[in-house]
Amino acid sequence: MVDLSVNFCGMQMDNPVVPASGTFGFGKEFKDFYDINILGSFSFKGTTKDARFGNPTPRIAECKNGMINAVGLQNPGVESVIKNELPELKKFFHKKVIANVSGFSVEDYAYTCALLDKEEQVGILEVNVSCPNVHGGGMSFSTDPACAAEVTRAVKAVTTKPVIIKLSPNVTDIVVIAKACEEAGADGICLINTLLGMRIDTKRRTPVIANKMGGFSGDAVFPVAVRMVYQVSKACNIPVMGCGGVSSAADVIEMMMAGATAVQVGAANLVNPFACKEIIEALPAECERLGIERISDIIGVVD
Amino acid sequence: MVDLSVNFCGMQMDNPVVPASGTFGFGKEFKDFYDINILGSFSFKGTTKDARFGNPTPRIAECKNGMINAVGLQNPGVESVIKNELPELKKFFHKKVIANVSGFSVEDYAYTCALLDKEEQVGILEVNVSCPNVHGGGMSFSTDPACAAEVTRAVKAVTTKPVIIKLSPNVTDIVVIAKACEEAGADGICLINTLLGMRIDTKRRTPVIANKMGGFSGDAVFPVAVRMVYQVSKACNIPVMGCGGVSSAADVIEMMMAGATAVQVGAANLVNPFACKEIIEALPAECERLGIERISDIIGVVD
Amino acid sequence: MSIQGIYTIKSNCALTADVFKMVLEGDTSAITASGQFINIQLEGRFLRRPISVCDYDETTITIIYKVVGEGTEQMSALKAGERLDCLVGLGNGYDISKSEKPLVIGGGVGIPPLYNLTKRLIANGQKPIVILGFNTKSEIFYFDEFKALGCEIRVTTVDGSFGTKGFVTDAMDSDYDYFYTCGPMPMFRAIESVAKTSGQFSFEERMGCGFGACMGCSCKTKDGYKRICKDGPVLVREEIVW
Amino acid sequence: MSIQGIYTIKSNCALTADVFKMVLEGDTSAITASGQFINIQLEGRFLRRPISVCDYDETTITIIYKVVGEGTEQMSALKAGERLDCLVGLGNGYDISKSEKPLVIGGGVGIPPLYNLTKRLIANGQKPIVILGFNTKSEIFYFDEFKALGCEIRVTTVDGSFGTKGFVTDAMDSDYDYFYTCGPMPMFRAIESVAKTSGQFSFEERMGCGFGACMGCSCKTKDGYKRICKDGPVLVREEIVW
Ligand SMILES: Cc1cc2nc3c(=O)[nH]c(=O)nc-3n(C[C@H](O)[C@H](O)[C@H](O)COP(=O)(O)OP(=O)(O)OC[C@H]3O[C@@H](n4cnc5c(N)ncnc54)[C@H](O)[C@@H]3O)c2cc1C
Ligand SMILES: Cc1cc2nc3c(=O)[nH]c(=O)nc-3n(C[C@H](O)[C@H](O)[C@H](O)COP(=O)(O)OP(=O)(O)OC[C@H]3O[C@@H](n4cnc5c(N)ncnc54)[C@H](O)[C@@H]3O)c2cc1C
Ligand SMILES: Cc1cc2nc3c(=O)[nH]c(=O)nc-3n(C[C@H](O)[C@H](O)[C@H](O)COP(=O)(O)O)c2cc1C
Ligand SMILES: Cc1cc2nc3c(=O)[nH]c(=O)nc-3n(C[C@H](O)[C@H](O)[C@H](O)COP(=O)(O)O)c2cc1C
Ligand code: FES
Ligand code: FES
Repeated sequence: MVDLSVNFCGMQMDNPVVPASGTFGFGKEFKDFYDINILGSFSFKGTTKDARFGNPTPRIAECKNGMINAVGLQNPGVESVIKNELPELKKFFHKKVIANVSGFSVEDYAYTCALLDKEEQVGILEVNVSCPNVHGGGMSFSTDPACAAEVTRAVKAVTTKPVIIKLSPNVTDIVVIAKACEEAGADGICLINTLLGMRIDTKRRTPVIANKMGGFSGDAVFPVAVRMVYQVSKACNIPVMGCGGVSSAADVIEMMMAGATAVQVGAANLVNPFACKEIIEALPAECERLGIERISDIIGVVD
Repeated sequence: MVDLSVNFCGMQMDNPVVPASGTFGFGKEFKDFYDINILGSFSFKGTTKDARFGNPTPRIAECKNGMINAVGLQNPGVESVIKNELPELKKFFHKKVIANVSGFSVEDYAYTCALLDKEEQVGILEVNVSCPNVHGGGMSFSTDPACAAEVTRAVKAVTTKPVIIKLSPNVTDIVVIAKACEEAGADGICLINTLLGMRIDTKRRTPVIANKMGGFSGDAVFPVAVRMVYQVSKACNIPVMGCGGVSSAADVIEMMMAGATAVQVGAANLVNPFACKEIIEALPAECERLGIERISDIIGVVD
Repeated sequence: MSIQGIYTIKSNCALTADVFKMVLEGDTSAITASGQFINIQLEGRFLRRPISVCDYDETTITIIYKVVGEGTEQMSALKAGERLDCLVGLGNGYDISKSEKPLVIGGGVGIPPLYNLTKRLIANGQKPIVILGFNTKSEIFYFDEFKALGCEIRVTTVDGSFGTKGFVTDAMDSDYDYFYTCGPMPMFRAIESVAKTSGQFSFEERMGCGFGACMGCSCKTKDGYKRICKDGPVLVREEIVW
Repeated sequence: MSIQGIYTIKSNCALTADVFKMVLEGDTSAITASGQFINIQLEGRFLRRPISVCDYDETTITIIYKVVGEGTEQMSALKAGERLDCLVGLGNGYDISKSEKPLVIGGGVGIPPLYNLTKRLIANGQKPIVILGFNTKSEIFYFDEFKALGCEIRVTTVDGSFGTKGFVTDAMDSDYDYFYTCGPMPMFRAIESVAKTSGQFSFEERMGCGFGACMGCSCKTKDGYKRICKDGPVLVREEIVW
């Protein structure tokens, strides 16, 4: 029997498979397809201080082996998440959930995290810093080590739960950003968020997406994600949650060998609602094929 | 009859299709498959001051919809290119070629470009700044606007031929780098070079590539390339040579609508040696389907 | 509750130059209302393709689709016996409890879901009048099938080559107490400007998932945001923000 | 000069638990020497798979391949009648002008190209002795086929379950004036350390193109760098840098 369990930032998980934020809603849509308690955990939809409608539609474009989304953080706001979504979730999900938090100022992040800190269902706060900083000329918090560190410190100050910072891959040097977060007290790093991409509707001669550009993810981005997981896990001493283009048990193992302690699955859930279930079911055989007895043994095994 | 001709930096081309550097050698290997004079032009293998063997093997890893290479600029050196490759090329290619130049110091670039400047077969100098700067702690010239500008100026000073700077996509803000090159006198911009990626051989628990990481290209990177071509062509006043993940006539048109004046095809040539021929043959019908009479009309047509 | 399943193609044939009809065999138990859709996985395409259920019975689903891009092109080349992974029973569908003598108004490839709807309205004792709008005679499909349902059918063509010349709105001058429609946005706007009653519109949007998870297809309504794929595709006239 | 063509699978069957033989039909005019290879495009895989020509005639190519990963797994499931896009006639192949009484030494799936080589040597009046190395009896393939060529065949197995117990080098004690080999690197190193004559080694490397364009497969030799796919896969003992 292969042991699939991992411990991520003190959170004991039955397996390393975690649906990624924005691709799993608050779990509701998936519980009709399968019992989502089989998951390691899941990261819920990016939550902000205030409710947001997000960007105009079309928000989705197809790519070869991937997709672009420009949802723009549509969510009901943290108060509603706590009042409506979490109690609803409790009915069918009995594990700790990962709370994905977004914001447009350092205060936003701190406000939202302080509220979620009180929720016993929340196991980890996952802070998505790939958002434009309205006080920083719209530049994303994730592109500047000082900004990312500032968010990290502000969040750490308001919670006792583990805080992981979710980084954008659209940067020159991912290691510098990750290290700045580590030094600012982050308990872990999650990466990657989406690559900035664009598709054009050549019949209409317009961008496919109303917002013009959007976040590119899915199978296609896997090699970039593996590379960044590798770089960051070698450079930092805090655990890494790998994410980006994962759609099979083999991908999960590759990402873990690169340095990930747990692995998120994003776009694959949208195309195949059973993606995570199938991955979890396939993991034991895949581990056996590769001579892996405890999956935690392979974390960062590649030099 | 659809008019496929474009004028790139003063170089009149029968069509916008240009095999990308490193995927077409010096043309020899392809002339056995088809008459390469049908091409708009082609960009020859990255040439450096001195001969280079490149990186240890394995240098190639397969990805879903793409590949990683870590060839490491293997080439016979500029003197040998001028003495052996160009005369050989003259026998079967009767158009101007694009000379792709790499270097590890500003002097390297200037030296190589000064020699190639004298070659009447060379139509355009394409300066690949995605190389580590040995005097800059190994940081790539392409990640710092000042470095990229310095290379641009040094090259412009030694040639009267058009100079285009080929940029790396592994940066936080591609527009800043492109504008720095424009201000330094670049006549055009070529993008994108490869994304930094990695694959792991899970059986051996080692990176697939001896060099660990390498340049990821092919179909998968297309949305990132389209986005950067769009951003740079909107921000700059010099023409853009689009590159990255192009494998069909539809891709060429999409890249041109995004802002490219000509379009390079890289990895696709390796998988299908007839890729560029097939694209050129398919372009007229694809243009007709989209109501395009002159392909140059669609350059940057998307707002 | 929607399901995922493997469906076998029973037939796939052209109705017009670019509109095809495909019959799929498999579990149809998840379909509960007219106007719902299925989301089809195609070999080599990342996202699924949403297509309305035109009709269904215990074991088959009929869809009608127009070739507009690479995915539908690929679908048109599929052969009987091939198998497709589909999500089935998606969306809310039309609520038919609201009318006695409704107009059913379809334009182009918005027409397919209205076939099962009309059938159901008639079975329910309602008296629908069906208006089908096309560009030209050669693009007409499913006229005989609607005819066979036994209700009044009016056809409009933009060029007048068949039926009333003009738009569907040129055939709306009757007594009706409600309407159900599906078709392109310009048609919706025209209907909105002339319709005298309440009614239901079925919308399209680019989708990431089709089952409510990604927020890719949201639209603003007077009752807050809704997901076209899950809370729609059918919206009631009164809630729509034009 | 290599060509690209569409080849039809005539047969594809298992020789051992994980070694398969496939016969392809199509234009073989580009094959000029034993030891050349073909590069096969597989549905859904980005890069082609290089596989040595085991044998060929005017209209068919025989290849023998081991299932080691996703691509070869996929190949093993292909059926007669299916078609494959292949680049054919790649690489230099063995130069057989150098010997009268050579050893032909193969290990595992390095053996296939040696079949056509042995045939050609015999046809040319040379007197090869063939040494085939396997791990164990159940992994042996093509023994009878080599036998049928009419030359001396020696088999070694690591566990001694068939033929000589040990490695190919344990069967090399004869008179020979040259050798030709293909197989894994440890075998090459062993041969290099005991061989008494000149000879040719056929190498493997991960390839981007297979026809000399990408420099993905370069190796250093005493005569400068060479591309395994174009200037190789066969290198002469004297030029190899170990
Ligand atoms: C709820 C719903 C029901 C539909 N029912 C039908 C039907 O019964 N018959 C029919 O012919 N068409 C229907 N459509 C439209 C159909 O989904 C598109 O024509 C189809 O997805 C186009 O795919 P393609 O690969 O040919 O086009 P491409 O342009 O190559 O597709 C690229 C991407 O854009 C998406 N896309 C393109 N056009 C549309 C569109 N109009 N709506 C949503 N996504 C789109 C595709 O799904 C794909 O993800 C429906 C759409 C929705 C949302
Ligand atoms: C010139 C040459 C001749 C060959 N002849 C034969 C033969 O006759 N019979 C046989 O069984 N095998 C042969 N091989 C090895 C064969 O190419 C690989 O076993 C095969 O490519 C593995 O593909 P895969 O998809 O199953 O493995 P994967 O590991 O899934 O493949 C991933 C990538 O790595 C490449 N790759 C993996 N292993 C090798 C390898 N050993 N050599 C080169 N590329 C590799 C694949 O081509 C692919 O690009 C030859 C290799 C070369 C270079
Ligand atoms: C539709 C969609 C919505 C997303 N929303 C969020 C979000 O709210 N917060 C967040 O941190 N990441 C969000 N992401 C990014 C994913 O969580 C993930 O980091 C990214 O998609 C890469 O993984 P993948 O390639 O498996 O999709 C979203 C991705 C998609 C496709
Ligand atoms: C094998 C290989 C070698 C390359 N060598 C060079 C090079 O020498 N100089 C250069 O500027 N770009 C080089 N590139 C990058 C390509 O020219 C191109 O920018 C990149 O591959 C993206 O295009 P693609 O997705 O079409 O491959 C190389 C790419 C590949 C795949
Ligand atoms: S398409 Fe994903 S929520 Fe509607
Ligand atoms: S594989 Fe491309 S040069 Fe050998």
